[in-house]
Amino acid sequence: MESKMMTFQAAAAEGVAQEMRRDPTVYCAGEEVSAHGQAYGVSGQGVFEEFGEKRVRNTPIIETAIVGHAVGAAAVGLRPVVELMFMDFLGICMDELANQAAKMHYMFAGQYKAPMVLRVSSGAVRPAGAHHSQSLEAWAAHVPGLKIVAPSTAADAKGLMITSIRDDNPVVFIEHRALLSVEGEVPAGDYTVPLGKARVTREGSDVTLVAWSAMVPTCLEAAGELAAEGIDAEVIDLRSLIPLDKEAILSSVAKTGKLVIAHEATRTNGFGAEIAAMVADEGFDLLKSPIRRVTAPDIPVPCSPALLKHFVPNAQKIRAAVITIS
Amino acid sequence: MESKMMTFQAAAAEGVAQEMRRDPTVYCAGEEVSAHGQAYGVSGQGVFEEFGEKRVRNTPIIETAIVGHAVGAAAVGLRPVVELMFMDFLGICMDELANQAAKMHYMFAGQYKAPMVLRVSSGAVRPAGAHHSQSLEAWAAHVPGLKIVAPSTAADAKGLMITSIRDDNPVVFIEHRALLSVEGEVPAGDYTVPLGKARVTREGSDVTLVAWSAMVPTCLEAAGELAAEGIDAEVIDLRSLIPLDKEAILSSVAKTGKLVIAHEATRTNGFGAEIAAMVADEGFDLLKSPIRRVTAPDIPVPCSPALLKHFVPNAQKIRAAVITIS
Amino acid sequence: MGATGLDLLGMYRCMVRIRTFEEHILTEWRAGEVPGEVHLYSGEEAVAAGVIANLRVDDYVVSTHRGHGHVLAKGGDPARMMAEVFGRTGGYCRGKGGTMHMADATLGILGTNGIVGASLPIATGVGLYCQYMATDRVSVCFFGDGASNRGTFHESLDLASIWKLPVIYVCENNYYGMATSVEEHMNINDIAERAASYGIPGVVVDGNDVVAVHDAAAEAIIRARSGGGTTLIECKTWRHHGHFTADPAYYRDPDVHNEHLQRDPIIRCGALLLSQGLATKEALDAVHNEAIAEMNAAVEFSKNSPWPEEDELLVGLYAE
Amino acid sequence: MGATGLDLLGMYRCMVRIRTFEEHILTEWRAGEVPGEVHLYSGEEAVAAGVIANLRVDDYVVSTHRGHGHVLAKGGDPARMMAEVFGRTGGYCRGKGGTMHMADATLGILGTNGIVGASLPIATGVGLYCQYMATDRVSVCFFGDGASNRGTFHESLDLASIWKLPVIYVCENNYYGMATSVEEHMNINDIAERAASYGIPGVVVDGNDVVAVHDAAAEAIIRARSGGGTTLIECKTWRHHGHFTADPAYYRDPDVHNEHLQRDPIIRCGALLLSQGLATKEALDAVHNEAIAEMNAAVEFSKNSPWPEEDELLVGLYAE
Ligand SMILES: Cc1ncc(C[n+]2csc(CCOP(=O)(O)OP(=O)(O)O)c2C)c(N)n1
Ligand SMILES: Cc1ncc(C[n+]2csc(CCOP(=O)(O)OP(=O)(O)O)c2C)c(N)n1
Ligand SMILES: [Mg+2]
Ligand SMILES: [Mg+2]
Repeated sequence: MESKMMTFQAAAAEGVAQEMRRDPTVYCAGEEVSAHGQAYGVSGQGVFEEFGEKRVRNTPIIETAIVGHAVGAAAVGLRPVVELMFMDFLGICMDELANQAAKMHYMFAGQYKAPMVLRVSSGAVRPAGAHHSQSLEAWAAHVPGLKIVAPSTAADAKGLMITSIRDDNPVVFIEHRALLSVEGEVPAGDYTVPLGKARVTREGSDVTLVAWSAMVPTCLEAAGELAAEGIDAEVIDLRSLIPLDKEAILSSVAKTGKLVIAHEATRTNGFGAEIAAMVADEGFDLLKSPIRRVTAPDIPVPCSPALLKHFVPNAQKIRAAVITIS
Repeated sequence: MESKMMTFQAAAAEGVAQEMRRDPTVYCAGEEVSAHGQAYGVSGQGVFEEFGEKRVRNTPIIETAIVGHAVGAAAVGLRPVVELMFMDFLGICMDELANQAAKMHYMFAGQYKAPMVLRVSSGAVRPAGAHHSQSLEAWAAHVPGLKIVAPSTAADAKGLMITSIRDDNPVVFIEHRALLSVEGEVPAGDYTVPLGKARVTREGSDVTLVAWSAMVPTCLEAAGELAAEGIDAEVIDLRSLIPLDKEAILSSVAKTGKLVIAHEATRTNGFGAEIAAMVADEGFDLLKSPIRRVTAPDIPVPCSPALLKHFVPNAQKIRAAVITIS
Repeated sequence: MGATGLDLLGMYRCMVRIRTFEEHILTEWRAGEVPGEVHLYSGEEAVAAGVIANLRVDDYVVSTHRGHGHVLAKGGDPARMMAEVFGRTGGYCRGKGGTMHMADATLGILGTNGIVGASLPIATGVGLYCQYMATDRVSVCFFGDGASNRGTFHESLDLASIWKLPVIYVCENNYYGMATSVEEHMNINDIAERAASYGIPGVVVDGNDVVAVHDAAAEAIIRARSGGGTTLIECKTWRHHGHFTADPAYYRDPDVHNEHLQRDPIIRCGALLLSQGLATKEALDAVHNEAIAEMNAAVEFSKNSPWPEEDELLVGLYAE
Repeated sequence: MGATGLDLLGMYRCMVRIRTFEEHILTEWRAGEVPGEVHLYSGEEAVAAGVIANLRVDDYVVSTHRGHGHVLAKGGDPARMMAEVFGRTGGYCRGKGGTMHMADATLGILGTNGIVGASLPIATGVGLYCQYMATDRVSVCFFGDGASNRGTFHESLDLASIWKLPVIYVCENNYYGMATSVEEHMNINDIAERAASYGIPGVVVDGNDVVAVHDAAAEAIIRARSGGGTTLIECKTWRHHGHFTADPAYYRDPDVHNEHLQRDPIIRCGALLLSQGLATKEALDAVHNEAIAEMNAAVEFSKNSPWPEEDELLVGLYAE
């Protein structure tokens, strides 16, 4: 397949644009998604110019109605791709997401569905403080009916975006700000990546590292360091949290017997807990040592860069966790 | 200490009333908390009659402002005890709870604190449908800075309520509707129960059952059945999820080598995941078998009683889970 | 506009069917046949009947916890509605939804809803669909006086007003949200005044007068169909029963309550039909008798409808 | 009420200090000394200065992402503010907060805030405290035009109005929320009109005229202190820079921008002081020079203030 180098951000935008060309019911909405605002939003990127204000809809600062209106539009026939400028604002629209979008299909016995994508930019990158830095995927993971996608590469950003837009269920699509400008080869055309299929990003035999989004490159970095110390780590990029590719995790643990999960979200009840719990149940007999989680500590995200650098898990911390079970 | 039989609901109300007598800065606010509305709310129960509308404040249907105003009032010197009629409405005020109340103390380096109690009624009891039945403690558990209390007895309802009101941090206080009318001996007077101290409700040596709120009596029932089959289960009532009494769990698992966690919340990323993950890390060497979670399935709460009875975990399911590892 | 030219008898029938449906539920609830609580629409029938009389089958309705009237008026099948309330597989959602989660996608009914104020953003998005697809359809959003204080009201009307969406927000002001009176929960008299915050028309109507409701809605709906945008209509009405089936509603002054009962929309409409010679006493009686027969059959159907089995529990979380 | 009897020179000084503080930050930001983005208050000084001139030290202010002006006007220490922006231990929050989370509990400043619209419910609760404790204190809530569309606006004003809380909601309408103009985000001209939805007074003032702002605020604050309840004040103003430091604000028409710059509140106030003989040119120059010296010192302090160490990371999650 033809491909070209592009950034994660451009690749996601290409995915959206392709779907908009293919399907007239796909539209975007959110704060600063239109022409002027692209300096701020994650989306846009040429999309506005091509499609105009009917299909790329700038909204007031009303996260509740951004998500809430999307539920109604999706139920009757549109495919909204709406966005939160920061994932930190999820609490403002959690009712619409959890009580309306996610429940609609089950509760109405299949009469309605909510095919919508909620794009959220996540992560602590530039020092932006406690309200502009969070990774809150765990909240969504505890809501039956949602899907959660968190790509780590440009190609996946495109391929998973297209799949998410075509999915008939509400999808929370997480774009980590540290990844937006990262480049990669991206297949041209109608390129899709299925949800629920993890990728073994690096094969290894001594320990399994499970991650998603920006923690994947961090795990690869850790794996590199570990290799130098003679420890051969396998790195699994989940790509989607819900559906979760249990098989990929369990078969890797079957090989390595050791599991370390890394995420940028705070520790307690982060999605790492679910993975650990799943393996401690379904993969217990495969385990040779304790399951470690490498996460942000249980605090609000501090603003000062001097503190922030200790907040976000890094390769050294992942390496150190692996060492404790090696 | 003197004590008397009273319901869980009356005991919680007694805790609130005692603190209101002791401390004039304690007030209640929420929907239908005043004289007329007590048929609907969990609180009230004679409190309104004693304290009147200044201190028992009826609000419009504005969950965002109920929690949001409490943050401001708490920061400057009051001790709000506010309530959500149903925990299902948490998504409406999640931003206020997570971004404001929980972060205030850390983010402002200790200059402000938010001593407030958010009472929430939880659980699937009467058939009330997908928006009036949920147990969402896991969302709060993923918010650093909150405490989470979930009593299972009348005495704890009072003792933990008093402690929660005196705590200088935001506390989510979960009152399961199935427990409200359950009676128990409740100590009179200034009776407090510390947060972070679990109780071994039943001692046993073969398996550890961990639960909170209405799942505690269900676990006790399961333990009774298991006893008849020669399996001696220990039942731990966490009482508070945050702070979590890790010691109590780990020392029980040290004895039994087996762990089953029961909660009414849906499975994926429920608080059971955190407990399992913690033990699979810190207690791995103690474990003799897989950690099982007995939970509601990952679906919205169905309304029909014919489905509801299969949704809520019961003693049979807990027993069955134990059998798989016995 | 007066009663002439209107299908007044049709609206009368609609109201009688709603009332009869609700009273049957109350009877069954008292007999212990209905699981859980139900929010009855009795007394407010003129709102659903008057507004929805203007709608086509391809228009949309987004409803509330007190939503049976909206569903019936939009064409909902009382047997499937009743069975849903009873928690049976014959119900609209096979019992999964219940009274507060009852939908009919073939009729554009986006469901009753358990979250007060949730109807507003949903209806806004539905309105966007109507406009986006270049249809002349409209989205009608029902909500209560209590709901009008929620943030969703503000954000939805803001969005609909700037996007000029064909949404008619219909506030059913029955003077109470549970036991809390309008005077307690807001500092103004007319919720319709809030339309000014969004630069859209706001209208107050007597919500017990089905003709007045019909006419106000007609104006708004015609405007919306032709690209004229959003309207807020406040219908002042009264619920005959408590907030839900178990509520004795002691908090309402009995004198005030009785006064309001005098304005029963069905009685008023009946009197108008007779006085204008649009129907005979016998015709009206027939409407009642037919409704009773229909709702008896719905109860019968519901009681005989099977309970869902355990194997349905996990069906349908995701759309495939 | 005119300029007489007012501490006009004091307000002038307040505005100049804010402007100088912000411009110093911009300079340092361009030099790469400031981590992250900053939302500058330059151009909007008359709002903070005019409103807060009416406050006592025991009154409260709840601020926004664009909050340095509010903090300084309420008495905040520019050195500790600046150090917070720089992420140093000398900052108000030892660097943990940053520009959007800067508070001074001793001065009743409840913090700048990263969530647009979050100030409104918080200020409402603070107002409840003032009333509950039977004080004559007031709670002043700042928020932007963009924030006025959020649900928190609606719910907060509803609650404050029915409880008659001593809260003054001050909308800083700078015609934009980021790149989105007021015309795009709402369907009315004056945000103050929204006061009618809550039965409270709503006032529009020229937010570049410090005297007008002062007088409107004085009236509202005196009323609030004496139990007269809540007011909404809309101050029309203009931000001189982009939304935040990195924003070139190309979306604004340069002509319109220049027109607005002519209404610079500091220049206007200076002219008034001179024309009324309340200050000499030298006195005004001295104000500027003092402000520059003060802010130079704040920058110096911040650069020399130590970075927080790793062992501070986990300190202070809970109040003990
Ligand atoms: C968000 C939310 N808050 C609270 C409730 C509980 N509740 C159900 S109905 C109701 C009163 C609604 O009042 P109103 O909007 O006037 O509608 P009415 O019942 O009078 O028809 C309340 C508080 C709820 N279901 N949802
Ligand atoms: C809830 C929320 N949504 C979005 C943002 C991102 N954001 C920060 S400032 C801003 C614009 C605010 O506009 P306005 O209220 O007019 O204040 P101004 O910046 O003009 O002072 C936005 C959208 C945010 N911080 N919080
Ligand atoms: Mg009502
Ligand atoms: Mg603005």
